[in-house]
Amino acid sequence: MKQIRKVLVANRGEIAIRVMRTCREMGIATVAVYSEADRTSLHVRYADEAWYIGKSPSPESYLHIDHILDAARKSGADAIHPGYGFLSENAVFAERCAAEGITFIGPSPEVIRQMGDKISAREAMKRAGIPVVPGTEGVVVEEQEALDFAREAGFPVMVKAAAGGGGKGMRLIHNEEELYPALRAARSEALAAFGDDALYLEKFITTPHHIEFQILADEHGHTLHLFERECSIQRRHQKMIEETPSPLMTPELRARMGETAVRAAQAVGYTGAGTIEFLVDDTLQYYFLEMNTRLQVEHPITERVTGVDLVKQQILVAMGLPLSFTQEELFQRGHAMECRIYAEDPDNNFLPSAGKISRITEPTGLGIRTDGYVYEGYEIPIFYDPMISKLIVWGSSREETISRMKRALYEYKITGVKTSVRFLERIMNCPDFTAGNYDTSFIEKNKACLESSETCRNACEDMVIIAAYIDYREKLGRLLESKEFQPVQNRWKKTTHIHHF
Amino acid sequence: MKQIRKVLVANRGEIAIRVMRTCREMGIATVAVYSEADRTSLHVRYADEAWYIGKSPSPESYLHIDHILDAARKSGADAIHPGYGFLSENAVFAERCAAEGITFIGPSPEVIRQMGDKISAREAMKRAGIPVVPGTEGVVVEEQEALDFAREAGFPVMVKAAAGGGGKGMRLIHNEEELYPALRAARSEALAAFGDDALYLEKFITTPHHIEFQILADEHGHTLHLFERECSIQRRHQKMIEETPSPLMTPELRARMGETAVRAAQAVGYTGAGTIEFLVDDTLQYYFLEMNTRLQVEHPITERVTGVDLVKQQILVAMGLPLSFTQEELFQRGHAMECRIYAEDPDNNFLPSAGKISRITEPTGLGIRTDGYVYEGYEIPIFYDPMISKLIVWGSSREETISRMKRALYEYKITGVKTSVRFLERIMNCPDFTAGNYDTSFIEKNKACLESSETCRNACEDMVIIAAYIDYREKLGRLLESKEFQPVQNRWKKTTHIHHF
Amino acid sequence: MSVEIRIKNRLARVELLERNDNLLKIKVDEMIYHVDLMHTTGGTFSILEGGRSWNIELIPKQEPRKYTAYTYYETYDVEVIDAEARYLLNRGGGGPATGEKSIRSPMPGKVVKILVREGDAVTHGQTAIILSAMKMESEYKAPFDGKVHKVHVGEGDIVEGNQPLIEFEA
Amino acid sequence: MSVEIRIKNRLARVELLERNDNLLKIKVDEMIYHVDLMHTTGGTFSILEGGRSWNIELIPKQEPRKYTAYTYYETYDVEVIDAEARYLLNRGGGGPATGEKSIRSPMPGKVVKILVREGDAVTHGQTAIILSAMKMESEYKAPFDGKVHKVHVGEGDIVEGNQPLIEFEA
Repeated sequence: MKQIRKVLVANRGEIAIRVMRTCREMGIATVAVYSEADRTSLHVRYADEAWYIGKSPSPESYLHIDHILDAARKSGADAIHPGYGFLSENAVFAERCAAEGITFIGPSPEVIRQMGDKISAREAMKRAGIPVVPGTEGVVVEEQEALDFAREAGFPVMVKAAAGGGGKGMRLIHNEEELYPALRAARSEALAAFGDDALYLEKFITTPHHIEFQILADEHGHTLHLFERECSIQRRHQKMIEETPSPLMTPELRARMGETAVRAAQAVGYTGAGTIEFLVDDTLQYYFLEMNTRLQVEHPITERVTGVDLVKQQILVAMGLPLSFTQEELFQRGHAMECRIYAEDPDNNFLPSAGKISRITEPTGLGIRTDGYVYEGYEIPIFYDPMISKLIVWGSSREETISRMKRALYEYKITGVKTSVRFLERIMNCPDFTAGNYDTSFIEKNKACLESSETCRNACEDMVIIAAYIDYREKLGRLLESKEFQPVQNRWKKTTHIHHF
Repeated sequence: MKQIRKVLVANRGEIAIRVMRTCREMGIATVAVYSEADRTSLHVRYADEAWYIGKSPSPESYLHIDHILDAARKSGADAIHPGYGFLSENAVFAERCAAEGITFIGPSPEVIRQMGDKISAREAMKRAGIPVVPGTEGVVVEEQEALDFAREAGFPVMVKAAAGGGGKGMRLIHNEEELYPALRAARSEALAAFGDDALYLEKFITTPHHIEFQILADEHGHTLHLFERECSIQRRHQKMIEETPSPLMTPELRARMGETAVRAAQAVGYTGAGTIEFLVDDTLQYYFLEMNTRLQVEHPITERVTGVDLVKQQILVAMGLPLSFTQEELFQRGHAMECRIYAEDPDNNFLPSAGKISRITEPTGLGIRTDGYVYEGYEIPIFYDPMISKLIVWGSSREETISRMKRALYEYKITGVKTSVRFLERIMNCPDFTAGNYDTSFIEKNKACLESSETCRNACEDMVIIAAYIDYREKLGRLLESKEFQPVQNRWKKTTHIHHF
Repeated sequence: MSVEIRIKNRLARVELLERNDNLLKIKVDEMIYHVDLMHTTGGTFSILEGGRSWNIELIPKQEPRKYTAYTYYETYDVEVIDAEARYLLNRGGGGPATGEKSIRSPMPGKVVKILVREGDAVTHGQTAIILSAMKMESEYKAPFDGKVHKVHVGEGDIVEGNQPLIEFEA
Repeated sequence: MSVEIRIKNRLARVELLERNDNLLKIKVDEMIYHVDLMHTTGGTFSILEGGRSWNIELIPKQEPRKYTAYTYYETYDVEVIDAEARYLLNRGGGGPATGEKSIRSPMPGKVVKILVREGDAVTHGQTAIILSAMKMESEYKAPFDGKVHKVHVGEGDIVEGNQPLIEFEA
């Protein structure tokens, strides 16, 4: 067994804190790394140690392998957890860690490389007999190849970047006229985003469900799955809401897809926590989409229904320990749902909204978990992802979960920047969503239901007017800020005598 | 079915908010009531409506039946949830609600009366064949009766108030010399606390376990239990930590005690949520102690391992609905533990610490729930209970739960008043506690382990000194308070250039 | 002292009629309210009105007398229009009118690309500048047919919210 | 500017040697630290020292120059002793010494019962007053054999923390 005593988390934001929390529970010391913009970020304040790794743009810090390994050396960390994003699926980084004698908490560099290239991943899956979406055989070099494939498979088709992720270099093509311009745009976007302009085409599954299976595998040949996550609610090709169980799922389909996911992971000799993403069409046919060789943003919903701490399992596997439970011992209890809270303006094309957080009230109580990282007074940097928090809710049924999510969103108040909270609330009230009748086109299809609507009566406006009036009057007096409640213009009194009608 | 559309919560603090949260999830409007001291308390701000019910001392507000019913009438509430404490076990209040046509969310006045009088409760249990602690036959009128009983049962014995609760009017008596003074003291305390000086005596079970069973019963003859809670960690006869499953429990004992608890509830025709408290001695003999005819403070740990929202069940039962699950469908998953956060000084005899909350950082993340009510700037009133929050932690095993609780307590920061947080952390590190080897005398027996000890090294002191020094220097400049992090004496700069070594 | 307050498209006249510590009698347009109002100096308000409980957060904007107001349900832009503001409005200054001839950054971000130079002729809707913030790039377009009057920023610059980037002239 | 700071039983001398924005070279007794210090004006400190990350909250007490300091592990009482404080100390004023002749409320509460009257003779340890706060009653006793000099409160009174209740004389 490789003992792990000190973990450097090569990430920032909520996931850095998420990982450090489990480390703390396991008695493992934590090392934060931070860019210039993140000196006062919460992960720096939470960790036992914190080391500076460069300027704010991520290529100079969170993507800079030398700087991170330097911090690992200085701090004496014996393992690195990459989180998600940044270097988490970078095979070179995993190799460099190994060369330094530092345990990389994730699968082998070979597996990362194989599954990171979407084309080689498709090939590996096809060899293992896993169904994949019909697509081009490897990278499209000549534009004519793309046209041939599209004519054969039938429009619409999707062009994707081989090195892709996060919707970059991805274009939906409806007809022949769109094909060549889309290829060129995708190629330049892919080059800019990944430094690699290799593209491939796939048949586009119309209104598919995006369903993924959580995998855990140890170094002793045990591979198991922790059931599915339904991730079809997306905007700009990014997930917004995830839930488990999927409203689409049947016990038979779950068993079949779970078995396929395990086979897929075994086919590449996977170790650690990973995710097999599938597209599922209206006839419940499913196709391998890609494998994420890291922790997913939405991993908490799986943790909630299975009771398994996935970060702890990652660390135990990285220590070389065998999994302590079997497939038969795993089961889902109740229903869990995650809402991603983005700093963005849903009423203005989801434009990111950087700025300073004024006040936060987080929901708590039965069935509520929040994984966030911003605090009052924190200035959200412009350099990184706009996701500031995840709200994870559990209920004994899907219905109870949605009711509880609505309550939690009602309680959730973040002021100072625009957020997706109210938009998420509107989703919870859309009949298609509550009926579990949705696919990846949900947000597009439900524009009317998702429009901002005045839910508060006239009195609400009047009360806001009264508050603004009083604040304006009081500001004329310019008093110091305080969090204590006080009656109007009476602050110099030590004890306030409260009057009642 | 009696539809419930608007619930008045006749309580304050965390439990008022706890109840309102479930009401909100069920689409039920909420009405808060508040005393003078509670105008800006969180339950007032959380509710849809809020009505003033009198001066700060509870007899003039939260215990004042007329004022509360008046608020119910004015607001048009069709049901009242009493929470715990205050009027929750007051049969007259339940009767008055019924007379007004308002649904009292709890058992019938008859059951409250019968179980509220500890002597009649004992009698009812004895009739139903439930084991009770050997004690006097009814109220002790003559002091001689007490002496006779004590001599027969053997010292030590416990004197208790018939109307009792919360440790008031309770005295442990070790020998004959102590008997009469203790009786007199208990009698005057009982009179002051409950307006009733009736006393009875019980044999004192030395180092017992305090284990209780959660009961749910509907109006259609279904009664079931939701397993046990171990509540033996107490200070001043008040619970401090609860957990489920009990480290003492075996599956056989659980089945037997659960069945006894159901029988006890059935014997009195119980409806709603209630708790049967047992004492369990070293030989695993168990005795009925009392029944609480209301929600318990520690109900969340049962919610966490069973997945049942107990407040929701209370409301559904009060609506006249049958329970929607059976005993066979219930099971405990993993382990849950609650730590009560009191505003008090554990290093000074648990003296309450009223005052203003400066800053709060609450733990969040996997397996953490907090039920609290204080906020930054809130002044804790002197009139009510010092409990300000409950920290409920779940883990897949007892060991994982304790590790997670330690992590959560580490993260929990409440400044401005003294709290039990650090003391609870010390309990988590006591070998007797981690081994699950404890009874009601734990705190007494583990004085050495529970003493404040410096865990931080010298550097910690030096860093505090540096912080104080800088704050002192900066205060000479007198700037406005802000939550934004800034470097030293550089606040007028809009964008700070961060330097690094 | 009566002032006007703008909320959405509404202009409401507010007047405090009576005050007794936390108890206010206050007129909003034609409605008279009796409210029990407590607030922190940080802008958190607890208002009780006819039994109804309201929680409101007021976050001041950079411009004086302007707020973003949050209730549990809604977010509002609110502006207090007092004598000074009315004077400025009448003078035609201080308003957002000047913004119409220029592109301003809607939020803090980084200038990725500038597609026009000073003196260039532009057509309405032509992309002039690309900003990036939080992994998302956004294009900003010329507001009318005309000429680029001034470019205030360079590629790679970090910009604040509401900073003028490019000015145009007809 | 060097000052002394009292923490527990220790009196430490602190001196700022160099400062460059958030980077400080600072001497605490004989140790010289290089720290990266950021703080809010509200008293939250983030200090990095040799890679170690420290979070400290400073809550000022009512008395000037005194703080309660919270780290993740510990709570400390801290006092800055500058020229003014040293002058007051030397003069013998301002300190807690006066408290020894009286009973002060340790926290806000309500006076339940007063068991002595002005002029009464009392013995050391005799219960003089009972306060109640948050459902718990506490007894407070005479600090020495002597006489009750002054009773400042009445039964039923609400008292603040650190308020003098009863004064005694030898």
